[in-house]
Amino acid sequence: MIYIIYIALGFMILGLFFASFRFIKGPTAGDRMVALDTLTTILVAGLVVLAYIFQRFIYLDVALVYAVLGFIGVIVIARYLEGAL
Amino acid sequence: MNTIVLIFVIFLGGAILTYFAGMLKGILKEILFLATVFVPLGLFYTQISTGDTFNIELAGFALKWAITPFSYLFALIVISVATMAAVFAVSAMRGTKNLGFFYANFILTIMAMMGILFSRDLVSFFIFWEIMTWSSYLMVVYRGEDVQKVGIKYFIFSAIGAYAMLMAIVIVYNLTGSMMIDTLVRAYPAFDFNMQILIPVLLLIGFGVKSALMPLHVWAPGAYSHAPMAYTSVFSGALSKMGIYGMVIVLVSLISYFPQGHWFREVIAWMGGITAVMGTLWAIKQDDAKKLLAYSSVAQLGYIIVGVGIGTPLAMMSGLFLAFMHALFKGTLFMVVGTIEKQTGTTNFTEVTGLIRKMPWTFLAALLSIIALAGIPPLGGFIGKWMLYESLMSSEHYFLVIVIFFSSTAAFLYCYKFLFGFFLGQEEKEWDYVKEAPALMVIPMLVLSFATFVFGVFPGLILNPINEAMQTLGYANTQGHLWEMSVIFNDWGNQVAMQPIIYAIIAIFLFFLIFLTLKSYKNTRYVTTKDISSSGEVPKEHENLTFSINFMQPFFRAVEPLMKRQIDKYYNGFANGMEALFDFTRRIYTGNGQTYAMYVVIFVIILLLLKNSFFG
Amino acid sequence: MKELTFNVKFSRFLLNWLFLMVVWVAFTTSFSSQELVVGLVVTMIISLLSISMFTCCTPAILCPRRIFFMIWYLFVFIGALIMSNLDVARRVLTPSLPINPGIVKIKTKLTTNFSKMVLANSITLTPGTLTVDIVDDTLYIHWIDVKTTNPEEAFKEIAEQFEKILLKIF
Amino acid sequence: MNTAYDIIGAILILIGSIFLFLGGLGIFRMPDVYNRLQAGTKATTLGGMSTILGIGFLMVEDYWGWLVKAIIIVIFIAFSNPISSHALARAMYKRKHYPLIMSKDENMDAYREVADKNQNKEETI
Amino acid sequence: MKKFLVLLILAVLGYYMYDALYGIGIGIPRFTDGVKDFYLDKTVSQLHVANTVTSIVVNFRGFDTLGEVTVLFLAVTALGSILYKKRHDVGTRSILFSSSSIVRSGSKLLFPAIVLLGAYVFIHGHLTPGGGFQGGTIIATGFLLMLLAYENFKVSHTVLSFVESFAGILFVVIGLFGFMNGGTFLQNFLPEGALNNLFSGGVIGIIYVMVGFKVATELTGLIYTILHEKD
Amino acid sequence: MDDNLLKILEIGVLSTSVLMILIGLYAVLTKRSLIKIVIGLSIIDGGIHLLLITLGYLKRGTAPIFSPGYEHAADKMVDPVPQALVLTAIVIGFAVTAVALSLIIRLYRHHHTLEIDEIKTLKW
Amino acid sequence: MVGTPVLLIAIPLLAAFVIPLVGMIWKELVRIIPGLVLAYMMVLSVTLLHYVSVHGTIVETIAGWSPPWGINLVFSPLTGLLASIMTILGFLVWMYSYRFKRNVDFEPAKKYFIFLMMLVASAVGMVITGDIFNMFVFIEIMGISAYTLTAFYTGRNSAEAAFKYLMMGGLASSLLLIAIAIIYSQLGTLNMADIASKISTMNPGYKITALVFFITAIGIEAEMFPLNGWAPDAYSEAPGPVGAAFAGITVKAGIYVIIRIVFTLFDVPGAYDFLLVIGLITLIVAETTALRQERLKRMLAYSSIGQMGLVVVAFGIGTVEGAYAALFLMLNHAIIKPLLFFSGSYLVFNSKEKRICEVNGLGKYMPFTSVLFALGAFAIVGLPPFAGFWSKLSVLTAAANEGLLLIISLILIVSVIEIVYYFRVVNRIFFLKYDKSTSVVPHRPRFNAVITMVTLAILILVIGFYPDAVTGLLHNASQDLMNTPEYIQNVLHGGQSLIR
Ligand code: NA
Ligand code: NA
Repeated sequence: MIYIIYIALGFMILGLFFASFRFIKGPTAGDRMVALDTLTTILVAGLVVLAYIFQRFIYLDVALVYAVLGFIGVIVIARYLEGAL
Repeated sequence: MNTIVLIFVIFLGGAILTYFAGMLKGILKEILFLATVFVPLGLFYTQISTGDTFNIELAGFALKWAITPFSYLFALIVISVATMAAVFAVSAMRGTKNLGFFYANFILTIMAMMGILFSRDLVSFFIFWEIMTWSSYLMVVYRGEDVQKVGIKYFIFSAIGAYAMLMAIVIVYNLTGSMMIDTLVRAYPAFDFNMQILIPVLLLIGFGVKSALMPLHVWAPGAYSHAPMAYTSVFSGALSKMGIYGMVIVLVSLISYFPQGHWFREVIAWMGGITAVMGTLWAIKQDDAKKLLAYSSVAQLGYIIVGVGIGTPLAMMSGLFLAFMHALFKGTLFMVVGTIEKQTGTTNFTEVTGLIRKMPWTFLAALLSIIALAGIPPLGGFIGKWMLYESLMSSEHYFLVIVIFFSSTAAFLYCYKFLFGFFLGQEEKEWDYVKEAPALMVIPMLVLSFATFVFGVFPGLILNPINEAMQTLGYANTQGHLWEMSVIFNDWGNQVAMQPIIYAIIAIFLFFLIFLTLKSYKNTRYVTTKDISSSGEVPKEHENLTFSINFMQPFFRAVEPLMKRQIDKYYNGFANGMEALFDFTRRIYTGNGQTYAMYVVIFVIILLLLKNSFFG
Repeated sequence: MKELTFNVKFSRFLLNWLFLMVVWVAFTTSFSSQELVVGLVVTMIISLLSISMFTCCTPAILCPRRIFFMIWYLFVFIGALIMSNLDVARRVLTPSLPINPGIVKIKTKLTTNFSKMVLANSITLTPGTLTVDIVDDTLYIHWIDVKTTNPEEAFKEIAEQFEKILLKIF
Repeated sequence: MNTAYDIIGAILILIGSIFLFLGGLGIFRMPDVYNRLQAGTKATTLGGMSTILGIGFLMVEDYWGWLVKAIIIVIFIAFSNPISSHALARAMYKRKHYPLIMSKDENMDAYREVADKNQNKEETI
Repeated sequence: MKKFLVLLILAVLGYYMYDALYGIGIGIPRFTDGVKDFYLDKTVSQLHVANTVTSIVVNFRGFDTLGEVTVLFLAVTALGSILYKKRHDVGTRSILFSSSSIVRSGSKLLFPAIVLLGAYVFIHGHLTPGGGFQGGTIIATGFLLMLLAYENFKVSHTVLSFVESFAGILFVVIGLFGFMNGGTFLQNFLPEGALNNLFSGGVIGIIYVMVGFKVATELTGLIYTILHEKD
Repeated sequence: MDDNLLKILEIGVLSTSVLMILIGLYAVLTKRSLIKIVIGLSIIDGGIHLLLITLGYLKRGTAPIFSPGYEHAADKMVDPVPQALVLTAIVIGFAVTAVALSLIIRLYRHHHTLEIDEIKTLKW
Repeated sequence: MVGTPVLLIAIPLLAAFVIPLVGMIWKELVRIIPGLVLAYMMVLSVTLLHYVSVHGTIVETIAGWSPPWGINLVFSPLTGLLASIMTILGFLVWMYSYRFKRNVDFEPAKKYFIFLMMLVASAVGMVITGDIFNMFVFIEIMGISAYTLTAFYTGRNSAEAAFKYLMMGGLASSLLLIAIAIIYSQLGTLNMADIASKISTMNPGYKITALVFFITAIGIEAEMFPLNGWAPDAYSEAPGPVGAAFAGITVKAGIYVIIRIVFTLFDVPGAYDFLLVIGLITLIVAETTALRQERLKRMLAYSSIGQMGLVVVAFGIGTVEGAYAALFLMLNHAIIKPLLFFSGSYLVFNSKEKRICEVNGLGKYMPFTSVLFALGAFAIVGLPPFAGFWSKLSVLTAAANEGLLLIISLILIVSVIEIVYYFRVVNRIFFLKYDKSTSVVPHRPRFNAVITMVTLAILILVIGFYPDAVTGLLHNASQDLMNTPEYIQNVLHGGQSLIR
């Protein structure tokens, strides 16, 4: 079972890698934010997977909170880019 | 309460009271002021003897107040000048603004001087020294005219002096673990060589400033002439003597124990000599009586320093005698100028003339003091100078004799200028309204000037205390043998062989001088000083051609090279250079936050780079 | 906005409370009495404070028919999701990037803001389409491979299957 | 490989993680911001949901809370991700960052006609 | 040029910092007599608080937290002071584009849940990796979401101020109650309860709830002030 | 193997935190916009927080939370103190940043620019 | 007993939270409560100081955990003395500014008094805390209060000053955190006594790096050169009483931290010499810069920095006498500089530019304020018989006892510079003509301001004439500072008479 998890982690890290590349490269702020949004989602999933690996139920809370904060962060930036702040 | 403390409490309380009383109308404040000066000084004169002490511990320093015969001598100077100046001031200052401020500072100055003389330890000495400095500074700037430079200059020089002194004091404290002057004197011979030099030098800088020793004198002319004259008589008469007081202690009690001490003394004496010459020359050049007297004071203090510096018993005695005399006659002369200023509104020779008949009593006081100043027998100045010459001759300082002689002779010029400029010469309608000063101003002048006369005739009255004072400094009792060395006088005191002759000479001289002068006016046609119809020149409209302008032109052409190098300019140049430099340093603060952040980073890096050398 | 009657308000409050209580239990994953008591209090306070906000649906949404359609919708949605994800995977993995992007507009018959949001989200989540904005009844949709720019045809392609069910729920 | 839960979990995780990867790749490859949103965030949404649910299934026998919490997270992602994608797309358009149009069709950008208007009326809560 | 210089300087600094920190040894137990083992022991045996970080934040180093709460409080107050304008200067938010109805509806739906999540996080601060700061922040972000979605979303300053002050006062007063029975400031005076129960840890949970309220209201006020700032 | 991983982790995390600090400092020292300077300060803080957290890390450690199943795992738990410190530091950093932003708003009102080179009326 | 040391912190915090509430009920309470709190803090700290000078150091634990596990407060002769100075001064500043902005808006006034109170409380906290991270927290509270107070006047360039202050403060806190991180990573403790007892076992490399970061961080707070660029701006742009509070309270706390770290926490003797050097450079640069200032408050600011440099020099001497002298300087500076700020801000009250040349001749129109300013100037340059003299004398004797003649002469030279710029101002005030064209309009100080200034003047005179009123306290404090083993003993092993 744990091998499947490692494979999954590998995929995620690859995804993270490509998304990070986009985050760094841009070229526009919007591209970076798209990348950040993606990163957030992958990281939330990653956190859940980590909770499984460490076998700690309480880490799921972290993932939940991270998802909430990531979402609101993207909304904030989106509204900022729109000129609404 | 201990009488010593009582004296200071009265002074201090009086200062505060008079400050507030200054706002009152009427004579209550004047009575209060006089009482605050007279009562403690009276107490001192009657109640204090040299055995009384007062000990206190303050901030961990043991302080001791007591009076020695030596300081008693200077206390006499303070008492005589201060009391008379106080009386003079009451009348002279009447109607001035901020009178309370004047009174309070006057009293504080007197208190500080008495404190200096009482102090047997360096801490209280320094404290009183500083109180004296700032209270006199406040007097210098009291009138608020053009004082920005004068006041600052005075205070800066005083501060430099004081801090030099303070440095010496803390070094002494480190070396001896005590602040007592006696301890310093006892321990000094055992100090190492560097300290043996450093301590006296630092102390002498401090005392040299107050006694206007060249090149530390530049504050004096401005300060003396800007303070109210009622105060300047104390300032020049008594306050400058505090420098002499300290200098004597240093030279006698310390430097005598220092192997190379005589070099020191030579240097000091020569500095005094140069001060005397230059002061005299500058004095001659002045058109303003205050300035003239100020430079004259510088010169006179030079004589005193010569005597003190040479330090043979006779020289020391002459120095101290001159100090006393200078206090009396210079005190009087400043009062005279103060009187003239009050009555005419100016102190410029070129403007005021012919006051002799309007202010005869003032003239008398001026005359006596000028005679004393010029060193003409039989007034006190002559005795002192004679002893100085004699001591210089006997200690083989021939060049100094020449210097002093040159200076004394040149001094006649400004003496004449002073006397003639104000009192003699043509009377002018412009000054017809001038009247003699009120009695309260005249009396102190007369008292002081007659004192010079009395002490000139009976020098023993002063020489006895001086003799006693010198014994506490370690000199042998000189009564009997030293006084006999003088060739003119076989004995000082009341039986002077040549006294009658001198009386006769002086009486005739005076008589003719006055008589001829007065007479000459009666027979002359009255012309104004601006009337030059006789000369055939065509002056420009407002040119003032009084004879007292460019009085000594030929003389100055001769000494021009000497006068050219004004020390003042060097100081100014130095100060300006420093300010420019500091203007540069403040540009470190660029106003840009990023630069400051950069400083932080660089600071960290430097520390990290050098951490082993800093913290290793 | 018209004033709501007390009854409407109260019913919405109860719905809100219930909804939040469910969420609370999910958060705490515990049925211990302490948690439940605290949860009841906390959720009550929050629903009281947010009563004026939670106006997207009424308790009528809990009737069985609607719940059935909700579940059905879920399955339809998940099916669409998977299908279109495979589609996107194909595009991404194809070296030539076979795309023809553009923005088309479609009209919806849905009326409430909430239902429009659900529709828009569904469209967004099914890859290939992305709701850029809603203006009144018009949805502007970024389409990764535009097949038609005609609103009606586009509606059929993109939104019809969702809207059908949503009309029944709301 | 003990129970059905484990199998479901493993499959979901595997599928999910592949989509997460594809999402990242999509963002990397797609030519403009709208297409990146299309490919990226939505693939990761599905991938994330799937992965998280998978973990929930894997652990549900240990403690039922795992699945419940996973579902909560999944629901949140399902609601929030399309909204944030939409918000980003709209923001970019409002910044006049117009989408890449490959075809020559005139009507390919239907949004342009209303984009610059502040079309939403004030809506109170 | 300047940038080059800065880079050079930073390179030197970086070298030294790395040098200073390298080998500091992470991942291995280092101290034989550090304070952490005491905390890990006492949080279970005495305080009955599951989350050691919480027991440190609220109890062992509760004084820090009081200060920290004060910092936040002061920052909010500072914002009001620094950005202060006379009443008639204060305008409404100037916004280029209103948010879309999708964001509005979504926010409306998610807002109560986010607030509940925040409440959950700070109520369970002693049991789960959460606490007053985290929970308060979540609640504040909920308000941020609403403020972004609805330009005219109003938050009552009076209510915020009241809650914030009240929570702060309660924190200090609970601290002062610690003096009862010869105790010290911030000392627990309530029964500890059983480990991993909601009601455990005595005052720690209560204080963290107060912190949660305080942080939530303060951050909300802060966000509100900044968003309503008009140039 | 394990120790090598640990070493890599240590170097990586330390480098990251030092790099963050340096990047932040670079922004503070060279960026002309006040906002970027404040962001720089926040990045520095972030680097330091990372550093602090790393210090508490323990190999194979777990969160210092004694939740069910972990009541007796004290010896496996990472150091909770740096976490508590970072929590405090984050909040404080946030507060300071908020104040900084408000000051920037004030400065913008006053100077109508955010260029630090143009905001230096107070000097010398 | 009116309370324990923790109340010095807890009560102001409580009040800070209460004020917004009661402000809704009766606005005047917003002014009154901080005053009452500061008065209470003053009474409490003075009472406790008396208690500790009789019974010995109080170590108060918090939350019931004894050191090194819990945070503890150390109220010793040293910390008590500083806390007393700060609270007394805080109360005076409150009194001076009681009617501040009375006729203006309510909101700013509310905030002003909260921040003033918190400034004092945080400074006291920095001084009495026994925990290094707790100290960091208090530094931050003080920072935020100080930034806000600096930016209080919206009309001036105060935001610029505050921003620079914040930038530097931010860097300082970052550096401080790094230092704390290094210390914690090596010793596993944050308690200062615990650190002090273990520091000798620490790897010297880490130790010195930590020390470098500490010194830089606190050097910013303590206004050491070249880290003090923020200070003149902040002092001069803040309201006058705040400048006084900065000079009298915040910088004292910074200095305290520096010496606590160098003297107690670390056992690096080279640090003393470093303090000596850096203090001397600070002194010289600041005083020479002050000489060339055109604005009054800026001049006072640089003077203040210079004085702090001198304090650091005195500490750097490294002996008990040096510490005594430094504490004496701190005490005197804490009463004299506020007087200068108070009277100075009345002298340039209506001026926009606050230039020195604008005070010309005001002595005639504002005699009372002018005399007090002159008194302050006399005292700060160390003229006897005012308070400043004794501290200057003790600095010099302490330096002389270590044979530091060069340093003595530099101090004295700088003192001359100090005299020059202060007396220029005094000259202008009293002895130049009042220029009616300047924007300065003579302004009578209000009653509360008069009381405050007179109190300070009386303190200056009392210490000047009877220094022994404070020397006992200073001696105790300096011995307390230098006796690290006793500090460790008191905190960790329960010295005599602890409040636990
Ligand atoms: Na997302
Ligand atoms: Na920071």
